[in-house]
Amino acid sequence: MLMVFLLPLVSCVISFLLTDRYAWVITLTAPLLQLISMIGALIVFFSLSAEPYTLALPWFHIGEFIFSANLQINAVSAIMLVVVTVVSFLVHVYSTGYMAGDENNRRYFAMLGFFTFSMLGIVLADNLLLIFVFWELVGFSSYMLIGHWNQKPAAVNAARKAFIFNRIGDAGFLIGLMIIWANAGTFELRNLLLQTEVFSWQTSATLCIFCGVIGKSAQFPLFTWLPDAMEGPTPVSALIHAATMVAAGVFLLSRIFALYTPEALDVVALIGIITAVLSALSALVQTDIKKILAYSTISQLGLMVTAIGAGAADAAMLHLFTHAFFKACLFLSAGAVIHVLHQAQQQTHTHFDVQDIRNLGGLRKKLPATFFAFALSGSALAGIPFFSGFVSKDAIFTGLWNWATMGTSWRWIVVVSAFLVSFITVLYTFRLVWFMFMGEEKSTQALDVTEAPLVMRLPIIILAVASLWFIITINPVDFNGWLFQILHPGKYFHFNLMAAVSASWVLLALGTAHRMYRTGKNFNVKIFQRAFYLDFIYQLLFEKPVLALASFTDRIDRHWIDGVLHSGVYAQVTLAHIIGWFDKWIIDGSVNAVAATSNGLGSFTRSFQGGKIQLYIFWSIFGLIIFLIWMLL
Amino acid sequence: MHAYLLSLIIFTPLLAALVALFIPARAGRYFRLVTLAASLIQLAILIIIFLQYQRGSGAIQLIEKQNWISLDLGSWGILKAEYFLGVDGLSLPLVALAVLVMLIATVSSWSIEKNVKGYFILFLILNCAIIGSFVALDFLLFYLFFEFMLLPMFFLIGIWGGPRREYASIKFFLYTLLGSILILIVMIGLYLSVNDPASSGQFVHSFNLVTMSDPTNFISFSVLDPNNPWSIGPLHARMWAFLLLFIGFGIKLPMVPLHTWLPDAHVEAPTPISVILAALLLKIGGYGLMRIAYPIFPEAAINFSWLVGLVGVVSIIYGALNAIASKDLKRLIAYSSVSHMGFVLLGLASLTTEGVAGSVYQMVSHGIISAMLFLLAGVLYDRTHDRLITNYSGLATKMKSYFAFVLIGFFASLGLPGFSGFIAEIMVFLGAFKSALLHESLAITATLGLVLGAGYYLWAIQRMFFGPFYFKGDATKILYDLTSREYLMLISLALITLGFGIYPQPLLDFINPFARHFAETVIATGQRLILTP
Amino acid sequence: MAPIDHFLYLSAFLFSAGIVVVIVKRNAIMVLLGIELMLNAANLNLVAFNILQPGLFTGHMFALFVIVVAVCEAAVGLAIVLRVYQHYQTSIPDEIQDLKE
Amino acid sequence: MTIATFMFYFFEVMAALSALALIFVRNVFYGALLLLICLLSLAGIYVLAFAEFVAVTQILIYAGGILVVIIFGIMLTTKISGKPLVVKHGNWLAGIFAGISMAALLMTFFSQESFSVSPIPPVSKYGAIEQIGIQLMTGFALPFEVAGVLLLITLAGAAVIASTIKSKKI
Repeated sequence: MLMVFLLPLVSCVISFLLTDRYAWVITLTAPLLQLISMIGALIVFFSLSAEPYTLALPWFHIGEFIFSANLQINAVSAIMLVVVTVVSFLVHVYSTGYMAGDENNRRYFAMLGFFTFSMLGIVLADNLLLIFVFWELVGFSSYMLIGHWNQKPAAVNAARKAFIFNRIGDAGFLIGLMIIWANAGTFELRNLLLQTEVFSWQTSATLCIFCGVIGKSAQFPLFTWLPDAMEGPTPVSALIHAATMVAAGVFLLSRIFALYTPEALDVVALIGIITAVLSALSALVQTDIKKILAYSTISQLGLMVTAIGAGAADAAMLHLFTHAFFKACLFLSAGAVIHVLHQAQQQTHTHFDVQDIRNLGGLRKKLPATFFAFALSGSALAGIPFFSGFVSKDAIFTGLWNWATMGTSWRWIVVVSAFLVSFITVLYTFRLVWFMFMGEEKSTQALDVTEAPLVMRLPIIILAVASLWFIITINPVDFNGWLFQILHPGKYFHFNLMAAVSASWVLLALGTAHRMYRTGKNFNVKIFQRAFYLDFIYQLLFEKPVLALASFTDRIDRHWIDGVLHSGVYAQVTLAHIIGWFDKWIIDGSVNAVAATSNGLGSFTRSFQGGKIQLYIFWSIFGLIIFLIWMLL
Repeated sequence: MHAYLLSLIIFTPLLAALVALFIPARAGRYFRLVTLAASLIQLAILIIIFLQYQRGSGAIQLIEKQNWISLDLGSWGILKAEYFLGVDGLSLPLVALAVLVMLIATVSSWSIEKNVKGYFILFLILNCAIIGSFVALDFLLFYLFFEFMLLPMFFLIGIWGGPRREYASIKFFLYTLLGSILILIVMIGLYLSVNDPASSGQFVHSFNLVTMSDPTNFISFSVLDPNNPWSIGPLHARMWAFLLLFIGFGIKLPMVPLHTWLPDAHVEAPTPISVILAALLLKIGGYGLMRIAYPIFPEAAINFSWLVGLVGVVSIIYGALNAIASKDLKRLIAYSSVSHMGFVLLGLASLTTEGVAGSVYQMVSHGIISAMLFLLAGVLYDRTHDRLITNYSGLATKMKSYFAFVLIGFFASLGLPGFSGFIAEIMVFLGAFKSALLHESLAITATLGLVLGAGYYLWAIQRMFFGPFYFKGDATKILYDLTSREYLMLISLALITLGFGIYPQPLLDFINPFARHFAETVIATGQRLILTP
Repeated sequence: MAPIDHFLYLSAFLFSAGIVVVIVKRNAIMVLLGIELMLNAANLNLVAFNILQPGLFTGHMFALFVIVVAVCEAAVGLAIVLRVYQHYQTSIPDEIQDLKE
Repeated sequence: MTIATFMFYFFEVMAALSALALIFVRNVFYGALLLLICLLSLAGIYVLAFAEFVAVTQILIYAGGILVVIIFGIMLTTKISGKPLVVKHGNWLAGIFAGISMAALLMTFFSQESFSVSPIPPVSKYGAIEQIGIQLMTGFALPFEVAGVLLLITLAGAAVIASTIKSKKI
């Protein structure tokens, strides 16, 4: 297990230490190490026993408080382990093709390895503080990878935005940690999760940790960084911003699910559904391929979070699992399209935005394999029956239904919204497929487009296959398959009606979509396109005030504090000048007057003094006499 | 042999300065070698000290105690000052830090060209004074070293500094002098109030800090006697004394709003001096609070912990905001120092084991990280003599390994896990939130500092290192990548901060007993004093 | 035996006369003579006070030493005078003004 | 009036008169002779004051030594200039003022004090001169030695100063 954990780090270190001359070595070592790591993860997964396996590692202690670096593998983390290593391996392989010829290859692979390592750290850690450590580290590697093409201002901005948004969430996480530390006195998840009694502030603690999730998993209101993060290389988007890192929030929620109080869960569910709806609407009108995918990711994550809020953590994990594969596949195939179009563009020196779906169309003839993979994974995203997405969404809907039947009426709004999201998902997925692959070729007509190289095609195909239903269950309409059994041993409530309703709902949506796009209709709602002006609001509410405040404090420093200091010094200097003047004219003046007097006196006495020994004697005797008279008196 | 280890480590540089005094000024190269040799000898002594030191105990070790001044003042009692040295879990890490940073700064001083002799002699004196003030346990001796530090620093900034060096050095001097005066007042008060318990009959006024820390040693009805009923204005004299010490050391720390000397001094000082200033001089403030203000006035410390904590939080956020606004790289780093030293105050105010340990850890960690940051700023300044952030762009492509170290430095400073700053900050946060003395909102507000920290560092990286390459300054300057000397310094610092960030236990082994003992004693003594008015 | 007052008055007179001589005479040798006179006045006092303490000879001793010092002074003084005279061709102190400033 | 008293007054008057004359006399040579008279009268007074040894010393050294030296000096300077040394007087006012006031002051002092003779008569098996000798060798040995050294130095110094090395300017 430790091997699985550390190999990506080894890959990172190798990449970091090698010189540029041997950069090609990395393209071999990095995927190879990931492969070994993946095999290890699969072995761990299949040898999983009911009891969580813990690897005790000491870390440090302060006073009597011990912070351990324990690693633990249980059902949830084992699944996550597989997801991370598999997707990471495939992305590594894919990247060797996608990033071929990039001059900063070394840094890229180093960060990719580092990311995988830290992501595995989140998965395995059995200590909240340790999770936080890796939580921040994935943020760092995400920053580095988004900003990989650091000549591009947009990429750099996006990287910074991503990191800062994550930081805001992490600050919340940190507050949660503080509350837990102050009230529960331990970070060991084993102890925390086992304790039955509620400690004080528990709701706020869990909500604060949820803040971290909001940041990392791009939930409302901090989700706008994720679409921007698409400025990074596409494999990175696939790995980090679709399959693993953003799912870490969901993972964390289900990992510490036992800590959440009902009130906290309600908040979680609400945030989740708001995110899901808003981002689904935004996805509907975007024109950039990757942004559509990004918003769809946010929306799916929102659904997962909602599921957790509804108490169906296992369903959320199931969806996470399936989503990781099909979304990675979507991204990778979109990346493949972008990659080949770019290369074709460079050959013919034409220029247009290859990521804009309005420029694309009819690519299914030129890129059949990619189209195939994209269609498969797109169907999974849309939740069409016989695909993995359908099954896991089914699980979520079931969970939501159960939850809604148990509680108050507002929960039905959540359920309805979830169905709405599912409907919109079909719409935008179909829109994407339609615009890219169907219809007539638009700007790409003149280009000589060939399929992407094998190293890129292979991962896409594998992932596309993995988005079929059988990877999680035998029965395509019953989510209660072998994977779900691991997550939730025992019989689970399930009713077939839900599957039927869901299936017909999706098909209805499909029909709508078909009608809509065949006629060439396109949504163009400004508020959706700008993601509800959230960025604008942030700028207005936070960025500008902070900058204003900063320049204000700067002014305080320079003008007020230094001003006081300066005026103090000036006052002193002025005083010194006054004293100087006083010295010069009054004191020196009087001294001068005395001097002048004595000068007169002197020149008078000079006549009988200078150099005349006898007068010296006289004066000394005169002095003596005066002294004696004074004595006498 | 081991009885004189501390004296040796203090006076080795002074000896070297003496040697340097006799080298003719023309022989420029030898001054560096002498200084380097002194630093290496100190390092060797430091290793011996570490071997001799017993980690488990929180007690003061390697004590050296000699009578220094013993003046019979008749009815005034006896003035007694001792040559009293010792290290504990607080001072040993700081001494180690000092030796290390001095070594780095020596190497970094290699490029000094102007009046080499004077520079290195002042440098060695500074070295002596800094280490001396970390190990002195007699107030008078401490104060002596503390003041001794001021003058070399003044000249080092004022002569070898940048264009506005006179202004900066005078500002530095005025501020620190003000602080010193406040400390002096308290010192005199303490001197009048403390009686050596070993004395018989006649009062023996001692400067011994250990003696001062025990409230039973105060003479009845003296100024700072905890039991005397008088108050000066609204507060008891001891409260005033604590506040004076707090301001005095706070200027050094620096705390908002007494921090404005720092950016100027940093900006104008030559690189090695900036390194020393940030890495060591600021620590003396924190060290003084922990060594003097807190143990001697525990009840005042408890009483004012809200103030200390508040000033800490204000420093954190205010420093970060100012860093956002600053356009000068060194200024930015200087303000980040203000922000980071706020954590020291916050942790100290919490008076919990975690908080205090975090404070000490933060001092060490900030010492290393800020040394690194200033070296990085110095690298750029060496090349172009231009520190304006907006004058650079796209350096990442031009100076690759420099960029790598900047990333390490900046991210270490903004508290990325895996670097020592993170451990320190998290401990401070945990302690501050848990503490019964501080309101929870303080710790919560302080987390804003983390966000802002990310903001200014990333913004600076973005502006300077990303985008297309250009340099707006003097076009004749060549931006070449790191030289091997710079590489050596930076990589050693980076490895240290990484090591302490990933596995903090070795350092915590030293700090733990101290932090625990400190927090417990201050709370216990303070509460006893509060309860028995 | 005459009362001791006589000695004292005499010595006072001699001393004053010495002073006048020293101040008034414009010749270095005369100044020396005046000084001798003053020394003798002091000597006279010493001797006179010794009368008051019969059996002790401290006053005499001092007188003797004063005489010795006077000898020295006279010898050196005269030597200087001669030398100065050779140099300046005068022995009038006021004309020797190199001491001024 | 006993002969001793008479002698005392006589010597007293002689000394006073010669001192007074010294003030007015203009010729240096006469001045030296007047001083000789004064010194000799003082020696007489010393004898009357039971200070025989001091008196003898006075005559030997002052009258026989110092004055001879002074007269030599006078003669030497006269020889250089070639005409008798006639002294001008200056600062009359200052001199008279200082002299009179000094005399007045001292006399006032003396008149205010009354000195009385110690009642214990001299009981000694040695004579006065013997006593002085013993004292010089015992109690005053150090001053005695110092005086000797002083004399030696003076001798050398005077010789050096007075020696006529023309090339050297003072």
